[in-house]
Amino acid sequence: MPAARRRRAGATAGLQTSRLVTAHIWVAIAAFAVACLLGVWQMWARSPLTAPYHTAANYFRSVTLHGVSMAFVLTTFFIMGFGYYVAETALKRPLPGLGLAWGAFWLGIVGTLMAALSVISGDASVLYTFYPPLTATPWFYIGLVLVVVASWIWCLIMIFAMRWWRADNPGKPVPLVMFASVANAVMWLWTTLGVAAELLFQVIPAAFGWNGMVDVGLSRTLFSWTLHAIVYFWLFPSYIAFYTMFPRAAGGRLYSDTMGRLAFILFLLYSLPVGLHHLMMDPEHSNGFKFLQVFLTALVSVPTLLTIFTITASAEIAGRMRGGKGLFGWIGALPWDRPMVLATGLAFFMLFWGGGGGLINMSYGMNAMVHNTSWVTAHFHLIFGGTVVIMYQAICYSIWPSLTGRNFADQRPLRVQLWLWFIGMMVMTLPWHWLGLQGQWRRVAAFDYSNPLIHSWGPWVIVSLVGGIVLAFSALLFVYNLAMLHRRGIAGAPAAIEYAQAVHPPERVPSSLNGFGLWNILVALLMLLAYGWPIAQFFVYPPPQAVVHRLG
Amino acid sequence: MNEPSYPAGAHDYAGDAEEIERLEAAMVETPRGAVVVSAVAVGLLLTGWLGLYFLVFLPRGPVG
Amino acid sequence: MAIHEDAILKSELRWAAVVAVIVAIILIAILYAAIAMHVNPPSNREYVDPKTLHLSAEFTEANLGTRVDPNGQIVARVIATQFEFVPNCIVLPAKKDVTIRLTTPDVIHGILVTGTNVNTMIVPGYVAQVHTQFTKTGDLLMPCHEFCGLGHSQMMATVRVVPPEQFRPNADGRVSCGNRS
Amino acid sequence: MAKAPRKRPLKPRDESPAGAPPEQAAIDRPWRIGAAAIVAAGLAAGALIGFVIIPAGQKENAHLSMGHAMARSAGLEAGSPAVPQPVSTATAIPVSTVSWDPAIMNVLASGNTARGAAIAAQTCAACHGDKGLSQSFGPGPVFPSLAGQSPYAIYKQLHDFRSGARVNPQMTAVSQMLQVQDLAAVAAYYSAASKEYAAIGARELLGDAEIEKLANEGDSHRRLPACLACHVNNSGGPIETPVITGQIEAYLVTQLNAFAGGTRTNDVYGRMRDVSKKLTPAERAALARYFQGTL
Repeated sequence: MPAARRRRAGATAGLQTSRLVTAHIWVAIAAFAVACLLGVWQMWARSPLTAPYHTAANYFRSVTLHGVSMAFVLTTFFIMGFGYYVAETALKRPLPGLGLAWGAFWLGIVGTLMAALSVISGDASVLYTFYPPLTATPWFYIGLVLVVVASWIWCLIMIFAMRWWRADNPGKPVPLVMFASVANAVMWLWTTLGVAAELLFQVIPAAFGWNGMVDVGLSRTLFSWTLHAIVYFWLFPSYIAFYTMFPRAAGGRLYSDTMGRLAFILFLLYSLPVGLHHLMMDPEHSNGFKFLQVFLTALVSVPTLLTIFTITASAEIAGRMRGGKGLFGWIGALPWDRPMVLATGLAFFMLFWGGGGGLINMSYGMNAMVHNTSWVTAHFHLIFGGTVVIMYQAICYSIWPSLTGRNFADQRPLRVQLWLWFIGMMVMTLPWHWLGLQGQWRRVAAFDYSNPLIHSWGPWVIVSLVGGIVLAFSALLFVYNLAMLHRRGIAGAPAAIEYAQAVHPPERVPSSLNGFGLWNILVALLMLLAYGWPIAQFFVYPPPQAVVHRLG
Repeated sequence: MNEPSYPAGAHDYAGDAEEIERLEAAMVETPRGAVVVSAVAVGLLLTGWLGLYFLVFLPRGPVG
Repeated sequence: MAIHEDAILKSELRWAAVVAVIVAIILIAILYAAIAMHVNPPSNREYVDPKTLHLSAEFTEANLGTRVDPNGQIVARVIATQFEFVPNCIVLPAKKDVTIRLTTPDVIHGILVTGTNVNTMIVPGYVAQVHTQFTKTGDLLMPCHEFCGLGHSQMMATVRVVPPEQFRPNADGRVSCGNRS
Repeated sequence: MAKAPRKRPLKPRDESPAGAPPEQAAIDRPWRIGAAAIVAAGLAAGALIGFVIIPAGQKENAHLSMGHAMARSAGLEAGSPAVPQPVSTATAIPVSTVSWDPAIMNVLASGNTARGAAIAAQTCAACHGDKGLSQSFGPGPVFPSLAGQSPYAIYKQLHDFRSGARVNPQMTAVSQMLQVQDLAAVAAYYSAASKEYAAIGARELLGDAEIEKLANEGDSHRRLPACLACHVNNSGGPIETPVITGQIEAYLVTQLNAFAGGTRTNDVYGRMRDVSKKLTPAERAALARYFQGTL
């Protein structure tokens, strides 16, 4: 690949994938920066203050671009780039299919541009959830499909990288970091089936005008198939960092390698058959299936609760190895000045709030208290911004030296950036929880502040706007920190990062913890029972269809 | 394309004797602190959940 | 090594037991609300054709709003359409079982009533239905809470919850915001 | 069974699933059995509570048998297992009898046909213009332009004239002479004249900032959506909404006043009656002027 061989003078990266990884992650970061700035404007527009360019059309265009950039572009490109990095550095051998990986990258770029231009032109203001019968220009959806196809190529490269390594190293455990990355690839293939079916069989034909009607219940159900697991797709790199990067950065060991494998397997199993909890308030599903999926959702909280303990114990090992004593002395002994350690601490704090909000959301009838209010917006911003993005930032800080061949001269701007991100996120989302409980609803361009109830929300909306401004500053500082390393860092960085070692490094593991054959069968069983009838009902008792409403 | 070289068996990293000693010393107490910290965190989580359940959700009336 | 691998796994298993207890407590609380208070997410699964909704009997314009049905059930029927609710204001009594039935002729909408647990999506093709008892009185907001098009932000209705003694249906069983005494 | 011996697999069977040596497969057996048992037990517990225990606990309140309560909770019958289902005794009094059945949708989507053009030339062009551009700006009789409208918008009004849902002596007579399929064909013909519509161009901007804001942003306080949230093609609003930019001012203001005064009632669910009543007479006039000048 010419693109792979062209190398900026001065960069001394030793990795074969360094250009590939850097290209992916810079695309992710560009989308992220744009989305952060749009987010600030959206909060300004919703506040009692007067925002420029504030029309309904502009607002929903902006929300769509914000959602698509954050949820589809930032995440997919980051995960692909980080996955390639892991495949090369964990397996210690060249990535198979480097040319194919570049092909997938350009496919993703084409898709991203198609979707972005559709949104900017105003022909796709349907938000990133694009619920039919509102329908955008077909090019918006085709762009998204291309991004998904690019990610499928990534999945195959990851799976084969692991299989071929295992064939050459019989009996050896796949390194945890690679096992987890491939778990994400396997889960993503399952995850995208729902939205791919919705787009290919329902939405794109409707957008082209081949179908004048659409079965809305079916489309929402297929989207829900994807909607929960996609969040775990985004979260996987964060958990990978918790298990395989944080303990090393803190100067200790991972408490248990087996628990790490189990946690990732539980995510693979239980993040899929739970999507109906997004449709808890929908009239097209019965309460029995909703409860079944609530029950399975309760099980998907288990790996996170297990992770809290395993990672805290790993932190305790590091703290004690650094001389911390007593029941809590190890906390202070941790090297909080290192970005990965700081980010992990802040991420867990935000995960506490975001996960707690999630426990409320999933609680069956209790979902009615908060559904489609700002509470939900706060919940997923804490999960996404608080746990996903802050760990992406920490991962970037960890791997950037090995990608550029340069070390950070000064870690202070890195810490400042992470702290600002944390403060901004808490200041923005805590008022949203409060407003959501009072009934402030989502996805509106403007509020009537002359209404007495809404009037009392005004000050809190302004507080959250301040949080948003802090976040935007942090995002720009993040871009600056990484961009500067390409030019100004200290030469002589290590060629690759080392991943954390467990207290007892596994010598051999059961086949089930070294591959995904068993788990794929169990996922199929879970999906069959959790989604079988909820999808089949639309074909057995076809509901009346709705007329397609074109927007753009 | 120049093939990068990878240190052989680097993922079998074991640490030096001094580090193993510190690790063994650390493992004497671990995970007592982690149990307490995680238990407090999860306890607060459950308290918050029950608080919203009893103080907000139930008083707002039944739905179905 | 000072601590054996089995000891680590044992501590993890103990922690898993703690996790199981916490999850169980939450599920039991949910079940208590479901069985003792009949709380369910609104899951009506009743079909209605959005294309001929305005030709239907139940959702004909004259039948919208609050009515005490002949069997004594208090039912408010509301249409959510781009970009308003019809009617724009409904009257319901506090501390009595009431049912709100909503549907749409066009796209997906949704409602909540501020300060209550009333919440449902309104999906074309279905009658969304919420049963509840209001625990306080006053004018509550009922906004559309799902993006339904460019006029979404202005789509809002009022729920007027009155004390039971002020809820006076006319001869036909109907109560509207206009004729409140 | 007699079968040709298959080619030996490249690897012995017991090395799969992960290409692992046999001893690894041995330590794997308890994992496979345990994992399958735990997953199955979880599913069974969730299903038992969701499909049996919850409906059993709720059926009394809804006066249901166990069978019906379970059928409701499993999605085989409509309604919640917890509460009785209301019954309606109302009769239908529709304000418009137009509905979007697939046969009509197909004709409307078929575009400019010879049949549509023939009817238009014979019946409509005299007042509405050859390609749907009316030249009657008032005073005197005012005929709206049809060019640029969606076929759904034109068909809806023609059908309402024909059924009596909307009253206009001339149009009622004309539309009753035609069959429903003809209405659709002529609607499709005029909607195809988008070039003629675009050629109108912006006439002259007439409106102050306040009116422009009302048209583009609406007024949250009065719960008034922006006019342009619906009244442009492909706005995502109701499909039968007409385009009003470039439309003749006198026509627009007459219709707004008719909606507000209750003399025109063929808008399904009273969407325009409600909006027009919220507007002051001055605003109605100003908006009509604004939209004639805007494209």
